[in-house]
Amino acid sequence: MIRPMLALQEASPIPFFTMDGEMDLLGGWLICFLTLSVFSFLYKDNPFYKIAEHTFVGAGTAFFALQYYSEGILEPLYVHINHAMQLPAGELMQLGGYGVDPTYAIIFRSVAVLFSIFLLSRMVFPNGWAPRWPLAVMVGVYAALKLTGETQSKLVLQVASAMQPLTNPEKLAWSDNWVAVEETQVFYTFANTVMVVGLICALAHFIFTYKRTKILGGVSRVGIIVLMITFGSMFGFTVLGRYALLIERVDTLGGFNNQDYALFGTSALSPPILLTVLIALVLAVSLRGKNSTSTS
Amino acid sequence: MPSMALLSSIVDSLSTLGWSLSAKLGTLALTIQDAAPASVEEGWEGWHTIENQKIPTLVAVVFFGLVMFIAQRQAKAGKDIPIRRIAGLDALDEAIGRSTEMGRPVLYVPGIDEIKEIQTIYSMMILRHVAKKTAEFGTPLIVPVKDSVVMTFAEEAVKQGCLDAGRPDAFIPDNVRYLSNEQFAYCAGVAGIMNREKPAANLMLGMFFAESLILAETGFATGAIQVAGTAKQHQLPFFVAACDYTIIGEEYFAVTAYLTREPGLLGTIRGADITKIVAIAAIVIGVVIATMYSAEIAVGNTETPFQSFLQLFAPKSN
Amino acid sequence: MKREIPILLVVLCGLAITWAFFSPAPMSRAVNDELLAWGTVFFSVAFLLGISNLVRISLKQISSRHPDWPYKLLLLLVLFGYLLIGAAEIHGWFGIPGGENIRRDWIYKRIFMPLQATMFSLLAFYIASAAFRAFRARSLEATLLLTAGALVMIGQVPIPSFFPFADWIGDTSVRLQGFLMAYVNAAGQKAIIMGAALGTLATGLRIVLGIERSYLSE
Amino acid sequence: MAKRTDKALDLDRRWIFLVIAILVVVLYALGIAAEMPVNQYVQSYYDTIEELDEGSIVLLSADFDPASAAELLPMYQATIYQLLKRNMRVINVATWPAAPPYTREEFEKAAPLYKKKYGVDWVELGFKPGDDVAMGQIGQSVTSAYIQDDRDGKPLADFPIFKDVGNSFEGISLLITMSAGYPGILEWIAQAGGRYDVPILAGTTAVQTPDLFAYYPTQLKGFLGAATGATMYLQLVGADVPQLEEVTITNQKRMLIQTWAHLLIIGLIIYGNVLYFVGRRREANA
Repeated sequence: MIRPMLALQEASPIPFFTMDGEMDLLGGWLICFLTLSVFSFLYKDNPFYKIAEHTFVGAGTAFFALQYYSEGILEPLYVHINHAMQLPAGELMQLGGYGVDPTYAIIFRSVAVLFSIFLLSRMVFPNGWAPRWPLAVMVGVYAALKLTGETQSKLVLQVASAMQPLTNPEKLAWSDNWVAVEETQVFYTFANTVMVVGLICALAHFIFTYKRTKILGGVSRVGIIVLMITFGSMFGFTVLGRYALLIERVDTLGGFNNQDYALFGTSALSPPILLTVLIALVLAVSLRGKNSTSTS
Repeated sequence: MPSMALLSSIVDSLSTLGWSLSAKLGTLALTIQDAAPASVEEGWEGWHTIENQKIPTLVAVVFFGLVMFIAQRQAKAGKDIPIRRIAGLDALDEAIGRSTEMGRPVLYVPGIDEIKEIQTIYSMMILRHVAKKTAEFGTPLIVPVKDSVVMTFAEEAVKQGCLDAGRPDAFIPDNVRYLSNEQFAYCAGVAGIMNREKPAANLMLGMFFAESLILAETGFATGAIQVAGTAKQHQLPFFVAACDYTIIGEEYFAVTAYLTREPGLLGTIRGADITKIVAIAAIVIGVVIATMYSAEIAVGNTETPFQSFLQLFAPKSN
Repeated sequence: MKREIPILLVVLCGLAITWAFFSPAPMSRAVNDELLAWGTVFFSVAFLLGISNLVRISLKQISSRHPDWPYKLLLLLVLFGYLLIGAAEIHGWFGIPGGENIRRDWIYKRIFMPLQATMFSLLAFYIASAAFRAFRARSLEATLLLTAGALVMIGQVPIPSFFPFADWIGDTSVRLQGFLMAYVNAAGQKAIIMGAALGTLATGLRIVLGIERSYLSE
Repeated sequence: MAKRTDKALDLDRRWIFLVIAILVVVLYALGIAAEMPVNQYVQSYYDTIEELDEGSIVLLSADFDPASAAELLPMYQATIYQLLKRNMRVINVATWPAAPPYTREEFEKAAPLYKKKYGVDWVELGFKPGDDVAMGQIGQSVTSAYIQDDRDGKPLADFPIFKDVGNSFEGISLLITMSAGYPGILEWIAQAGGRYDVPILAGTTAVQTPDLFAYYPTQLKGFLGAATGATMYLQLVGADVPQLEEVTITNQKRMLIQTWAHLLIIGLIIYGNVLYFVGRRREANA
């Protein structure tokens, strides 16, 4: 793949390789190749897909590792402790907007370093006691964080926001004007009643420890209906986003479908077209004769 | 309207009563702080006070805690707490049984979130029960995980489940597999396991994101019985569409109670039920009062009894 | 002791964070901040466990000549190549000015970004096949699922004008879609959100109070 | 729920894949644009920004990555243009590691147009790991959640913009998140909206949009839902920003492809149901 591109480099205004932010030929071909390799999985698992997948795992893991290294280790440990050490005497270290003595700040973070070593000791002693300590700290911190935050925002405030009046005198009286139906009193009352009743029924569906009397059973059935409509509408809404992603990929490929990236300056030999044909041919040849039932 | 005035005074006094009640609850351990927190500068000063906005949350937590303890004590003292049928959970045994008959493994996907998500921690508790059942049946259990911290928890859970079943030898360390921290790379790995090792049952319980549909579709194509459960509302539609059984929303948090019928856990579920009934009652009362004063609310009057009632749940900041 | 100290740590940290949530005392913010920073550190450090696992398994497969071993080799090459370039840029090795990120940026835009976005876009295909398979009017529930899904799908997009009754379909579906999303869907969502919050409250409280210990083995 | 005896299921799903691929590629090649009417959620998003006082400080959180950039980047661009055009000051943060490159790119394009100075009118703080934990820290105090800025690596005290910012969202008039999932808008509502009194706006992906209706308008002042929302918002903002013209038209073109994709899926559902009922009748007759 690289040789033909070297050959066309003289004719093309786009550099073969550059790191100054502009798109280069190598990058263009690479993007098209990786994109099309992933799409080839839709037909069947194949070597192109495996190349893309393993490149992805390698690059993805390294990318996240570097991010966490600089933002989760360098910054809170190295930069933070350094900062605390270099503070002039008498100045306070800011923790959550509150000033504490730098010595304490250093001591606290040192405990975090110690616990990190405990955590890593799992590589050597998989059954040791030490890794449990940092794990326990994580469980305690995150459980408490979720328990308080979610009770506030997803329980108490949701109850409060469910208390909407069922009538609104500001709204219009029932009009024969179909265009403004959402603005009418009747619609407002109807819609909000549906919401409140739907919410209560769906909540009642999640009552577990009381006998299913006829009333509770009926209410719960209405609750299921509300949930099913909810799921249907969410499914429908999601379709939109999934296609936006696909269209964006097609758009990217289309961007490389021009003479600048093409072999010998012929747009019929542009990266997306050439690579599509190439991958399709290789797959057709290599998978012929093999059992070609759908793999997934 | 005299009835309106009567109601308004009742509501007013009720909400004042409720307010002082919650305030009293607060003072059990804390005192309510009236001054703005910004004016407090000393480090520990005000450590025993509470921000106004958070009182309802504290009341909710304390209320739930109390109800839970009472229900747990009653349950332990022998009070029968029934629990409604959850179809997806009855299917768990069936799925594991079918795997055993077919001599194929069970696949357990604990979601893709990290341990900071309570659903993931809860998934580890369910995993322990599943591991116990598979160990009893002698069926292999494959657990692919996305995060290294979750991996350590999953290993402990499976090991403990095998111990619970009295079969410590059933624990195979290689079957708890770390795949990748990258969401879609992990997903591809799980799809690979589904295709290559052909598990007869896929149990997907935990916190899921966009990959839920890929997993469920692949699992469907391999012909496995699929039981999915999550409290993550976005992914429920896809599980409902593509899986045989789906454990929806709060049902997910009732799984261990349902499987073990342990009194302590049943008590917890009863506590949640009572809290829910209180919430429903609060919503109904709120809606009724709001509707009665809707004319005043609409013209921007913020002094109606409705607002005083609303204050119980969403008080203004100090 | 193997179990008691971790439980004690869970309870102590849990109570500290819970207190910090409620208390306006300045110190509570410092405690909160410090514990959260610890969490970030542990989380980042734990990433090493993951990488070591990935490398170990890949090396095992390469040395045992697993059918996919060349791909595993590719994986390791990409992983360590990227890590080396990144570390060199962060710390300024090999004469690279420290703090630069043009090399990482190149790899990011040409390898990581297209792969991630394409993987994600596969869902466009899967969602169609899932809809085709699952949206059957088998029961009342399934019919409602189907109808709501189809309505929202139509209501999201402009209807081409050459369709019969395009304006009417467009207008009606947008309104019905709006009603479904803003009221019925909102009700269902709220119920699931509140239920999940209750479950989180129940489980979280049991963990923080040290009642729930089954996630730690004996 | 799907029954395996269903005859229509025998259809190899790769035929569906092929039809979708052809449809999208052909329509893309044709390239026709379609205009969208604006809905209340988008209007309210736009108005909330318009109604702010000039010089207000806005916390703009980029919580997305390349996988969702297709949906979120156009909204992000338009939001930046609207904010700078209205002379807001912007503090940029990110809770997704892959987001900061977008922030830099967009501000370097937009800031010179409105003669905005780095450190005075906008500042880049970069990625903060820890998901909702990080949001909690940012909410408690931006100035201690970050020690230095992301672009120059200088301490925050060096930047004039932070003179007007305190703890607990003091001085910040608005929080905007471009949210692709977890952590995102729901976590911001919990960590910031639930704790401090700051209005929140969001641009979200289609997956996330349905659960935002439950938070509107109390906990969330307005939102841009997926590609549709982005197109509507672009029509509002892009009207007098020539730099956005191209992206607006691109989005309108995409909406047309979207339309046909939706119609295709609905067609598939109808086809599947016809097969299902025909099969059932046949079974009943047999």
